[in-house]
Amino acid sequence: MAIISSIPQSSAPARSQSVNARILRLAWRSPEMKVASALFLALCLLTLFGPFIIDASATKISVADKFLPPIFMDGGRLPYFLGTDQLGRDLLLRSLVGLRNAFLIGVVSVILMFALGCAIGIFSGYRGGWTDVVLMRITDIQMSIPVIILAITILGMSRPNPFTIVAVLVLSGWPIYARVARSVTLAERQKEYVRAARIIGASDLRIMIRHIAPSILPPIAFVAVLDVARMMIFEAIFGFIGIGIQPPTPTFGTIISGGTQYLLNAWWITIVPGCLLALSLGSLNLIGGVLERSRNLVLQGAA
Amino acid sequence: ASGSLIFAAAGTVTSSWDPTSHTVAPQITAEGFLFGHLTKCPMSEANPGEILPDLATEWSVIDEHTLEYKLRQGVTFHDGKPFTAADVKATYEYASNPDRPASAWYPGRVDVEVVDDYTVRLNTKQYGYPAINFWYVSSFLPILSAADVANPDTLKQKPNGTGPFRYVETVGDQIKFAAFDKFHEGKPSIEEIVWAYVPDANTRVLGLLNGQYHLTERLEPEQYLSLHKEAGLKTDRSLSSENKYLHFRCNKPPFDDPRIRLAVCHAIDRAQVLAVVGEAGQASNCHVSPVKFGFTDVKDYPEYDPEKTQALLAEAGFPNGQGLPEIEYITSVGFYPKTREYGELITAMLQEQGFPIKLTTLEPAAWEEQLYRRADGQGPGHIIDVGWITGSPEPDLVLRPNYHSKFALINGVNDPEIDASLDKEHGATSTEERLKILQEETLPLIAGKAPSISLFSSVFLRAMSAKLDGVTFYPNGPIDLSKATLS
Amino acid sequence: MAFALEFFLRRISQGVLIVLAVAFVIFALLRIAPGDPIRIILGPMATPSAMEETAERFGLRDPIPVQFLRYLGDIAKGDFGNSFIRGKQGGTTGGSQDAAGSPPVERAAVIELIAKALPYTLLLAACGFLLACLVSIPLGIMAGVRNNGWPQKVALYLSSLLVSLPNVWVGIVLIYLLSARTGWLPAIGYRHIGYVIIPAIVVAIELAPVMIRSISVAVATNVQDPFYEIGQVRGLSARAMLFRHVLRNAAVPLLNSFGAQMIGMLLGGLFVVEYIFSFPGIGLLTINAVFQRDFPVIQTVAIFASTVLVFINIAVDFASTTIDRRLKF
Amino acid sequence: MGTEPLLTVENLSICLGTGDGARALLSNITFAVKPKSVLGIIGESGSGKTLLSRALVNWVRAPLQVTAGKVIYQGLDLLALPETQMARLRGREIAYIGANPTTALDPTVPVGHQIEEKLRTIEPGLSGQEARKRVIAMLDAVRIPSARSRFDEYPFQFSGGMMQRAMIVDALISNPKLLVADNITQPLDVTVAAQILRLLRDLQRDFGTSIVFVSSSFGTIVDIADEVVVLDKGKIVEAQDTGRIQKSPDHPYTRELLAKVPRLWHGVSGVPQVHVEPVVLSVRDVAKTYEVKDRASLFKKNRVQAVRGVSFEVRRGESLGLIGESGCGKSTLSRLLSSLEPPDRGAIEVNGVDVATLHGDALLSMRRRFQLLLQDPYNSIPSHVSIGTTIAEPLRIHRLASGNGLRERVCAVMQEVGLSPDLYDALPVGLSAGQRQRVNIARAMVLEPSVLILDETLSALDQVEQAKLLDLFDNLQRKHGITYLYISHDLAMVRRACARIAVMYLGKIVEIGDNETIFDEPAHPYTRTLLSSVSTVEAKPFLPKDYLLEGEPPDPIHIPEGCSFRSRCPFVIETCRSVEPPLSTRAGTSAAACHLGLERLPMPSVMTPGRPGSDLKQMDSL
Ligand SMILES: Nc1ncnc2c1ncn2[C@@H]1O[C@H](COP(=O)(O)OP(=O)(O)OP(=O)(O)O)[C@@H](O)[C@H]1O
Ligand SMILES: Nc1ncnc2c1ncn2[C@@H]1O[C@H](COP(=O)(O)OP(=O)(O)OP(=O)(O)O)[C@@H](O)[C@H]1O
Ligand SMILES: [Mg+2]
Ligand SMILES: [Mg+2]
Repeated sequence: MAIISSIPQSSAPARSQSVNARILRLAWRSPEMKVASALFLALCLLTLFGPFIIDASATKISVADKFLPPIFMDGGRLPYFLGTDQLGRDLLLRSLVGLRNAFLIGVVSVILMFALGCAIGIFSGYRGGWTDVVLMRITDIQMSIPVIILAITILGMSRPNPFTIVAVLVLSGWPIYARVARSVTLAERQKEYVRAARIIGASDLRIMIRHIAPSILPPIAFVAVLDVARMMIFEAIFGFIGIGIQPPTPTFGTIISGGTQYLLNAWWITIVPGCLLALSLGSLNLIGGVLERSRNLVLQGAA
Repeated sequence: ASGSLIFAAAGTVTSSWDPTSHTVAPQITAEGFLFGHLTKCPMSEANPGEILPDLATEWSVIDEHTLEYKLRQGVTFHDGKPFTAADVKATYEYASNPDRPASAWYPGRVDVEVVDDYTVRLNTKQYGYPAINFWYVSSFLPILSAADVANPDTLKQKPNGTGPFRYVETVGDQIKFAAFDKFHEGKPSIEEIVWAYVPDANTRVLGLLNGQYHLTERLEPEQYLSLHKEAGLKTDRSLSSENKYLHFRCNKPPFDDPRIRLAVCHAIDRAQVLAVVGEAGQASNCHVSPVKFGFTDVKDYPEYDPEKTQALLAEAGFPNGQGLPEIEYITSVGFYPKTREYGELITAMLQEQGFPIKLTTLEPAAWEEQLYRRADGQGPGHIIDVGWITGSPEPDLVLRPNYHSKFALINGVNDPEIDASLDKEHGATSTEERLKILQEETLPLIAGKAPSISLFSSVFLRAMSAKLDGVTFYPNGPIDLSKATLS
Repeated sequence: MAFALEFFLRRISQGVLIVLAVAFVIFALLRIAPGDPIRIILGPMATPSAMEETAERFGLRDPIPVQFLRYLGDIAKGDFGNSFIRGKQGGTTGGSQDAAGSPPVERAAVIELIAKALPYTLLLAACGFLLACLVSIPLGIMAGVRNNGWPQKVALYLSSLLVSLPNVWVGIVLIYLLSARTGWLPAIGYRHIGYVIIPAIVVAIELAPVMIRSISVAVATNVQDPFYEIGQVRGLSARAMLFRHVLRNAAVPLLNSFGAQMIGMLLGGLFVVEYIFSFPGIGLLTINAVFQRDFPVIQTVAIFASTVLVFINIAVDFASTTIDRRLKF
Repeated sequence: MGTEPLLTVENLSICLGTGDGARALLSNITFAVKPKSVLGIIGESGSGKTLLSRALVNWVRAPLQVTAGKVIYQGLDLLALPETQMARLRGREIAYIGANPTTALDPTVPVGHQIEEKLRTIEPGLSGQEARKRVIAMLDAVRIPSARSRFDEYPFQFSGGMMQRAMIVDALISNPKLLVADNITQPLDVTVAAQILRLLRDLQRDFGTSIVFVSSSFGTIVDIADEVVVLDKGKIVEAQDTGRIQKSPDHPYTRELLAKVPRLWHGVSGVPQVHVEPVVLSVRDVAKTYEVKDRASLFKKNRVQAVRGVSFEVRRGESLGLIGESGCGKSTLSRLLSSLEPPDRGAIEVNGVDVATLHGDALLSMRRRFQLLLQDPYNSIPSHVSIGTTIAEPLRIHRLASGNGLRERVCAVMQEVGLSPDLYDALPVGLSAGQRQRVNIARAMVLEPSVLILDETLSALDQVEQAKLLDLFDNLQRKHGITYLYISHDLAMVRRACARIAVMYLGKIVEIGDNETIFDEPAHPYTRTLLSSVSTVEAKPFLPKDYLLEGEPPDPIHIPEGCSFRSRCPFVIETCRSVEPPLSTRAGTSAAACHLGLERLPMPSVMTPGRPGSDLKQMDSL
């Protein structure tokens, strides 16, 4: 083969490292990433292994131990590090498990609504024409139905359980993703690289999946991280008005909605899970933020 | 004069001020400010049958079908008209008309004979039941003005009574009442009552704490306890006419077998339930509240006894609960105190005995929809948590709707023995005879067949500003503020 | 002009269809969902026959499409119906068996209920939004202009913190701390403007992180556009470029996210906040109506909300095309 | 000239990054700009011209760093000046115009308003009315048609050439003493570039502005500059009078640069010859119209007639050139040819098969053999995917390779087009235009196509890069027998690479013929106009004074009746207004669409190729 070697190579140093690895490495260099990941990891480990470390009997109802404060306060005692709730169950353990459940609901529903919404948005934006008009008007309709009404209807009809709750959240959440994904797709579809892909024979499906999706989804995904929190909050609100996950399964919503009435005599029932939630979501979000910044830097070639 | 009192109420009134148009507890409380009754019935635990004078000064039994009341003189309605026998006649005949929605409260139709302006006789002869049935009811039937009764529209729009306060206006969720100058016991010291409807218990408490409200009701027990300690506030705790029950759906398996029902009853440690319910409950071993006529501490009321549970389960063919279908326990949140908490507790206790049980907590509207049996006689779920409150010491208002197979609104029980016993006490002609039948036959029978279990009697918890003195609370809700002061 | 006319003609006609569809969906959902309003209207003791009779009188036993058409007919006449539950004088709970017997005029007209509640909601929304703007606009802009440095860090930390505070929880904690424990601020219900402060803070906490993010992203994108630096080389100050041009360009994505996301969040947030704070706005009205299965109120609020949403989206799109003439709709 | 220099640059050095990793991009630059003169800076792509011109207005941002040197303007060192003082000079005394006018202004504000805004910032006392008047007058002066209404139009409504003129207005409105113009004609059509150059010359004369004119084209530089500075890899290798540098360049690099300037007429050797192979691609009467919303009226759509009936044939192993001004429909045609869009009418046959009838696998295999290189190297490769993956994708789609074999083939192609295989995992972000274009080429070549359409593939590159790639294409053609369709407005490139050339104007082919005919005796006035506008270092047979067009081509919405070129044709006759001339065959395979015969057009001025000395152009030719 004819080798034309006289061409000067660009300033971009050739690194044999995948893009994602580079983003991760860059992100890892920032201190807040380390702190946030450590925190998040610790919380994850705690929720996973907490039940084995902490005496399991603490999860049992023991009415005699109700409203014990955290151990650093007067009257607190082991094994209840962060005190007990209104039925004498260990609050730390319940909060951890509750957090995990709420978190699972949040993450699963955000992933699903993200996938559904973005798929519809990309398809709609890419196809254009009538497909677009119809899909977008459906989106508008769905978006105009208040979540609470939807929730009461669906959860009322089919007893609240994790699946129906996720279903409600996904149903109410996908339209925003669809709209955003569609508008970015519209812009992206105009770009030459989409044409280039068609020239080399890529099918529409391939273009949507391999080209448009990877270039538009990451920024939307970072917004989705914010939404995990909102979904957990919705779950809490459902719990608050009694259409959430059923007790005794602890979730963030059931714990704090059960706890608010004890704010005066046992504030920790409300505060402890709230703080744990804030910690985990805050660190997750921080991770998302740093990753986003790193991605931008890498893609802009600044790093 | 001590200004305006803001009452953070847990409920509010209906769209009609006609007392015969509804059976709503909060509205009865509101009517307590506005209307007088012939007599007062404090429904104390010590003396549930006690009756005191109000608009009537004396009352007596003339014969089996006739009661006579002597009326107080010099009483005026809020619109300035004097109170006379004609008003009593109009009120009683109107309210007892079975067309009126609230006529369920009243034993049946009645004729009122006006003897003179200040003497009336209630006569039930024509309708074939003893007049004694009005004995307690007279303490709860608000006395309306004859002119209003003649014109139902005014009745709905502007309540006009002889009570200590008169109605001023309704603004959104707030109702205003003002002290009535010509109240027959003297003008109340509190100039104005603002009835603020605040549905959330926590909100009510926080509002009380920051001084926005002076009085609030339906506290959660912990709120009650911590407010109890709070300087500047004081609390009130009084036994209500309400009991809390778990009803079993008796017309579908597994609870069509009384042994399984009893097995559940024996598996529940009511002492623990009470520990959770705390101040909001009082132990009682009877299907009616201690402030009701006929209450007794029923012998052999099913107690916590896991061994019996196991024995009954084994006897019924489900040793250790094996083979039982999944049992759904339906309860509400945000309506009664602690339902979710003790629901969890009871679920755990039953699981411990091997019952395959699952808890469903519903918001009140959904719960209420699931509560009653359907037209086909069956209802959803298997165990239903519900309370039953009535504004009278009359026990039949609890027993017949719940346990007589003609109604059996929730549990759907169809037991000829219970029916026979209920009919027997209903037909008793003297108070003593009735009391005996109730206490020795009917109530023990119900406890033994356990179409439902009465968990405990509710206690109403209230808190108020320490500046508020002289309030009297009635067991079914009404509040007497006529002698109260707010300094 | 022609463009605007055509734009509005097309979008408003589409909007009407959307609102109709939403109305139908809500209408049908409510009638499918469990929780019979008749039970609540008549109270627990009502007999089945009385319930049937009332239901028929309310038209609740007709096929749903028939009910819906009748409802539309009424709306066309400007009649949004009367609440099932709330009396004209303001009562709220059900249980009055008379409600069935009394003519509907005695029950509050839904439109009046909404008219009464709306100013409160608008006040709360405006205060919350303003408060969120106060924090997020300066911070978002600063974080967007400089790619690195403290404003960006502050923005990241602050939004990470705020987004992880559930509004239910924050509401309760703030009431407890700022009102119940210290008595600094009033919190429950509404009597004067002071009652708006805490709920508005809660609303703002929910909105701020999303706003900070959208603003900083939008500003950052446009600051990277060559015209920003070239403008400075052309002799305009950085400040002038930022305020006259970058923000103008950033307004387009911001308006879009405002239309799609913020309004939805604001609506959702208001519902919950009003409920926690007993704030007498549309949200509280709606949640109570949901609890009481007060169909006419729920339907009207839903129609109202979707109309507002549709109009805001039309306005947003129109504003976007006016700002950026390259956009097509 | 003995006057004080207006601006002097002393020992300027600029590095990328700091510390040990720093890379010197400019070193020891020293030169002076005399008042009222034009200094040309020439260098290949990447030699640091933009960097230098930015340094002149103190616009050097991290990660770039001025490590040494001064830029002295009227005694002030601009590089050391506090931002506030610098801001007072920018736009007022020193103006800057960049290479890409389309992104220079806020896209959401009308062009005129932005110029007015600048004017009023500089002269705060000016009333809005007054400022507006001045801007419009100035827009008129640079011959923007109907300046008054254009004042309120948005940047996207301006063509590239008009935008560049607007930027010139923007720069000159404040009567600056110094104008730095960085490669301002590069993205423009030859016709427009020629207009702009003439305009700049006039303005310089009228206002007495000094100009630093940066370009990578020697032809352009000699057209305008009084003195020339030659930049190579960040160093000045030579600084001379324009005349002298043409005749006797000192430095070998300058000589090489001059030698590489493509010739159109003089010293042209081995023009590609027409083939007699079978026809591979046959296009018959293809047309495409787009509908766009008319904002000004209700429900009305404007019909943009991008391509209006085009026919031609390409034979195997042949190269056909398609030239024409921006907007004449070249890219649209290329999209039709590669079945990205269906034509409204007409047929496109590849090897005798109508592509419109192809579906599924047949279409896929057609795609494999028929490749199109898109115009814009920046946007046509995805930015978030590594280069190797991008190039490998066609292999994956067509299932031609996988696993290790795939990587090997990709690396081989990368080497073949001159990309280091080290770049396999790199993102395209750091790549130069040339490298991006190579990625693009590699992606097409990896499929080993038999027909390749190159849409302005080489226009974004400097001549050295271009030459390298053309060599590459030649090699490939020889080796694989590929058929090329070069779409371009670059005449030199077409001259060198194409056997036959078609000239397009407003969606139609107005002239088609073999290479020599088109360049030496074109029959259409438009072809001659194109040839007259080109910037070269040689003397041209067609003089701008005979042909130079004014204004913009009519927009494809309102195409004039009769001959579509008549609105700009200097030789228009009565018939042209009503009768559209058909494409009529002249000699051999050549054809032109003009009512005028060759005899009614001016004679070419220089017709003797290769005579030494005469190929140097006269300075006053403009
Ligand atoms: N911001 C930057 N970051 C990294 N490298 C840069 C940057 N700006 C310029 N360079 C490098 O500096 C060198 C000179 O670039 P410059 O843009 O001045 O070239 P040029 O002569 O203007 O080229 P062209 O003719 O293509 O415009 C190039 O190698 C380029 O890669
Ligand atoms: N999708 C489209 N919708 C509407 N108009 C279009 C579209 N594509 C191209 N046009 C118009 O068609 C005409 C021809 O465009 P085209 O891109 O083919 O020109 P070109 O010769 O390639 O120009 P350049 O040299 O600038 O690339 C232009 O006026 C353009 O605005
Ligand atoms: Mg450059
Ligand atoms: Mg093109």
